[in-house]
Amino acid sequence: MFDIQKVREDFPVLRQIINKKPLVYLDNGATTQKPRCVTDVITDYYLRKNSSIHRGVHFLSSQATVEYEKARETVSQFINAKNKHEVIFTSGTTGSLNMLAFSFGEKYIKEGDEIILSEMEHHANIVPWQLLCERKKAKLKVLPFNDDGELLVDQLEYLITEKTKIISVIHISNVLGTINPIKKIIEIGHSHGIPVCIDTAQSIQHVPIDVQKLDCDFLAFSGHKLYGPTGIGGFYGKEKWLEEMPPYQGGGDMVDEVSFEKTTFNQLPFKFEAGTTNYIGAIAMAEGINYIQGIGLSNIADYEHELLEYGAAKLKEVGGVKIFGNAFARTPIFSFHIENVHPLDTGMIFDKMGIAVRTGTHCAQPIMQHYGVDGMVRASLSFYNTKEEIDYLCTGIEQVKRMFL
Amino acid sequence: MFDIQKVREDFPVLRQIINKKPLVYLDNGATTQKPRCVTDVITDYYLRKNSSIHRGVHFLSSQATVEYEKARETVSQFINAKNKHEVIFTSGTTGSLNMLAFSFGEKYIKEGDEIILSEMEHHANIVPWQLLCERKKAKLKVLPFNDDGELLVDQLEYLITEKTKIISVIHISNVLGTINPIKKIIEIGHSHGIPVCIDTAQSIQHVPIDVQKLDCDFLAFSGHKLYGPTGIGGFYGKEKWLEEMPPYQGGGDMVDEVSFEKTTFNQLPFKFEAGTTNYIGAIAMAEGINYIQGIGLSNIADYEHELLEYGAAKLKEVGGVKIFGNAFARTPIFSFHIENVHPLDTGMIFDKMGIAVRTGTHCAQPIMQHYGVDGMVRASLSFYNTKEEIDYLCTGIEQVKRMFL
Amino acid sequence: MSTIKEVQEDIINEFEVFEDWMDRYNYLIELSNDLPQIDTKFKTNEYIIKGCQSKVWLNADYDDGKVVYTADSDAIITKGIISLLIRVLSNRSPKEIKETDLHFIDAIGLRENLSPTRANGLLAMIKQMKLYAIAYDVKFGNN
Amino acid sequence: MSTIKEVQEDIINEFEVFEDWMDRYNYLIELSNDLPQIDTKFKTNEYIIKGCQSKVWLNADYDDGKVVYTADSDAIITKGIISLLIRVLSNRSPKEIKETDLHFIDAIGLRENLSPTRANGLLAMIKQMKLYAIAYDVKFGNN
Ligand SMILES: Cc1ncc(COP(=O)(O)O)c(C=O)c1O
Ligand SMILES: Cc1ncc(COP(=O)(O)O)c(C=O)c1O
Repeated sequence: MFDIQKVREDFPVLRQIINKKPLVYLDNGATTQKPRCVTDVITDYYLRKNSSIHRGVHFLSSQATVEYEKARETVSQFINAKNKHEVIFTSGTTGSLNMLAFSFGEKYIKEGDEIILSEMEHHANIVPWQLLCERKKAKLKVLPFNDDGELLVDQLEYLITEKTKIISVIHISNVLGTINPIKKIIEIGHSHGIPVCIDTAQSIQHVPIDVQKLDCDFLAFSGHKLYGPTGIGGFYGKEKWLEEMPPYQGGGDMVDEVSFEKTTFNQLPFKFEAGTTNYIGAIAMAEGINYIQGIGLSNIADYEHELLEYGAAKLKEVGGVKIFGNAFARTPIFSFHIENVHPLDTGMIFDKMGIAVRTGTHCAQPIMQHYGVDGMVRASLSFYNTKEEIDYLCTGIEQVKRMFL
Repeated sequence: MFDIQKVREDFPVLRQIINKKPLVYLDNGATTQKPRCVTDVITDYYLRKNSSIHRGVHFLSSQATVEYEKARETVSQFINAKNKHEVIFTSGTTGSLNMLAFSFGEKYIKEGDEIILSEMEHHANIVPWQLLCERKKAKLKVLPFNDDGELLVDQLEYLITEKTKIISVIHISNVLGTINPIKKIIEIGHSHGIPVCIDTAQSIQHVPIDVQKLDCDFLAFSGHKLYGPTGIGGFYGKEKWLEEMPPYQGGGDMVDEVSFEKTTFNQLPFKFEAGTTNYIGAIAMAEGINYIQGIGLSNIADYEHELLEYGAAKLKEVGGVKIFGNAFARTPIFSFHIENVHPLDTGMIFDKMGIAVRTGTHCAQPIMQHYGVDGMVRASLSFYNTKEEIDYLCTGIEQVKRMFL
Repeated sequence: MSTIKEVQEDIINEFEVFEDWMDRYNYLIELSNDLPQIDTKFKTNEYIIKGCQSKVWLNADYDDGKVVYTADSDAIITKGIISLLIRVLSNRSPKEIKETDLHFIDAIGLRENLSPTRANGLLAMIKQMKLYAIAYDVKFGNN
Repeated sequence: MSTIKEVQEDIINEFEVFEDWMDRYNYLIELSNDLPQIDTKFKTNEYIIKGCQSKVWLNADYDDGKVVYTADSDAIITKGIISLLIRVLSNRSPKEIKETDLHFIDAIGLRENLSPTRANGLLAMIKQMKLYAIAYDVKFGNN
């Protein structure tokens, strides 16, 4: 086990006072806070080492290039990629999924083809595919979930046809906390020769991921949800796909030779990294990864599971709270309604108590449609949260009930 | 005039010792260094205020949203946009130009249509259009430049046909330093009803830009070349175009309503900002803009012009140096050969003397082809550089000549 | 009837007694009950003002030189604030409404609730109220 | 003839006398003249090893159980380093070449010149030299 008080000291923002109350930050699904080591790296880079990468001959440039490639190595080892060049730096999960939809789509999707998503997807894993489908006259098919928030994986076999070209599913739901059986989904996909992408925006920071064991074809995540900076993210793709797929964006560094008549492209991973990349973002994201690896992903998963069990029990106890999702395997993300209270009212009262939660549709309107609601209140926890904070959340709920009911 | 020594104190990296020599940083075309106020903002945000934007109801989220929109306001005023929502935050110039090529292309480019670029473009303003042309079976046409590095603007009239749909040109050449007559190019384009995009990656930090006076239709730039962080940039588009153009990337926040059947998009500027944007990057970039506005863009332009004149005279004096480009209007970017010495050899010797220059093709292979060379040595200056540094560059050149000739 | 200025002062005075946010919000919850109920026939998409998260319905009638607003919302605190806005602006001439500076909002600390970054649609609501006033002014005003 | 190990020690000793980088580079420039000239017929695209910025041409012949390298480059310092590499590896058996650890590179401070982030193609050159050795070993070796 790790020392929660010591861990909290690494995150100065957790000591903030909001509306005269100590901040209780339960909005980790939106973005995680940063340990000081991450900002130290950023400052150190900008003030002592900054220089554009791209194989420059001068010392600073060379040093930055080495550090950037070390960051790629860190990510590669973190997800256990077979090859370092299967890791592409992007602007975030949204950037990664758009790149995939475009490049995979350009190469493999034709009129009438089908793409399978789940009903549980974040908009980032819906809209890029919709835009693709519109361009190519292809079709989306949707794997549903039950009211407990569990994907009906058995139905996948029935959704798959000869026209199915790719399956893209969320690993952990940003609304319901469900840990989806991606290994099984990947196996089913592969048994039909269909590649599978997983959106790990909400999982990579909570559970260990091994792309070789999972055998997933693609994977996407965001640095800012992984205790790293904004504007950086990762994309993993098996070499065999990345070699075949055309580039997404054009610009410096992703090319080999350029003339107005004919341009040839650089090798992996550079083919997919056009222009000046967010190299300091990548280096700082790697520091965030090192930080949580220092704590240990399985220690994190264990402690967060404790928070899940504690929180689920407490929220049941408090009464008058409807929790959405009750999957067997899940993480401490609690989306709920205080019965007969608008989520916005709940959120506003919480705010004045120092509790930061998110309210609304959480970029997952199909989930809202599933449950027939306009929005939900979401408390999403991280390893730096405490049981006392869950207790205080319950105090907040009692307060809201007193005021509105 | 401003106090150069005081200015240099704002940039701690300039005091670095490289290979036992004081750093002489002449690689500003690749990326600029950051004043301490920029990293202060970044650290302050991450350690005290970090929270995802998107209209959250809690205090930190609301505060971050306000600051992010203030950053948009800062950029908008900096370029004098008519409407704040004409400013879109992107990952950089490359991201901006890819967005334009895709979204404009989807809407307006059909088989046989033509796009005019100049021979002087950076790859970021070539490859996205080539990728588009390949997809749409459209055609690139190229406005040439003369050996002094001046665009042959008179030929533009002859290149334009009824099929010309857009003109995209570089404002200041990252290789030759040429300040192109974009106002004239825009006027010619408009006289034929053709919109014009300008790549201001190398100009926005050096000369004042007023999009309303210029009447340009689109504009692209990078934060990291504007004394701000990596992973952030800007795109300006006239409202009338942005309203018509389809979104580029899909994801959270750029949508209004999402269902698997039908998705509608958010209004400007959000339609073009999918997912979690680099909000801290945007806020820090705005700080960089505030910093240079504090010094004054015209003070900067004046001082840099002094550096240009001093440098051009000195490099002529030193002898045996061939400078590429000699346009009437230009900025202190010196691309050169020491005669009979490979640019790589020059760069390596410079490096050991603490001089950081770039060597190679500078992501502008068509310029290399124009002059029939494989690469050039480039010294690109900023307002924190000094005449003494130019003198030291000349000492470096003498050293190289002694060693290789 | 009090002037707009007087009503705003009244509201400011009423809020002055509240020391903390919970009391202010409690008062807004109370006020939400005072909101002149909008006719259900106006609770349609046509009359909706969309915030990100709460819905606000607004109608405005013109009666004897005055604009009369009715409204509703599915969120209670939003409704309380609307009820304040209506108390200040309803039953006024278009000209008064157009020209009013709603300084009470700032004074009672609700500015942030009205910021464009918030999710409740209140800013759009004020805009719409003023638009109604402008429209009626054009239609019936004598300028 | 000295062993690979001995040649590497020799080089390290030669470089030890240089206190600063300019002297080392001056020596490399001198050494660039010693580079066994590649036959012009091999200075074609087929024999080129592309760095980002400098070109390197490499050929390898097999002569009496030994691999004999010739090379050239358009950049002088690169050429100097190649000349060191050839001094160490040329005229050796394929097996020796395959197994050699080129520790002298580190010892004389040239490692950074060989990093994949550098623009001179030297790393690819070493790889290619070893590949030639492997190929000749397969073709003529007795294992
Ligand atoms: C003129 C010009 N355009 C575009 C770019 C690309 O900018 P970035 O790499 O920041 O996307 C650069 C910088 O390399 C440039 O100098
Ligand atoms: C499951 C999931 N996918 C995708 C995203 C999009 O990530 P980003 O906004 O960082 O691109 C998020 C976060 O909002 C998410 O939770």
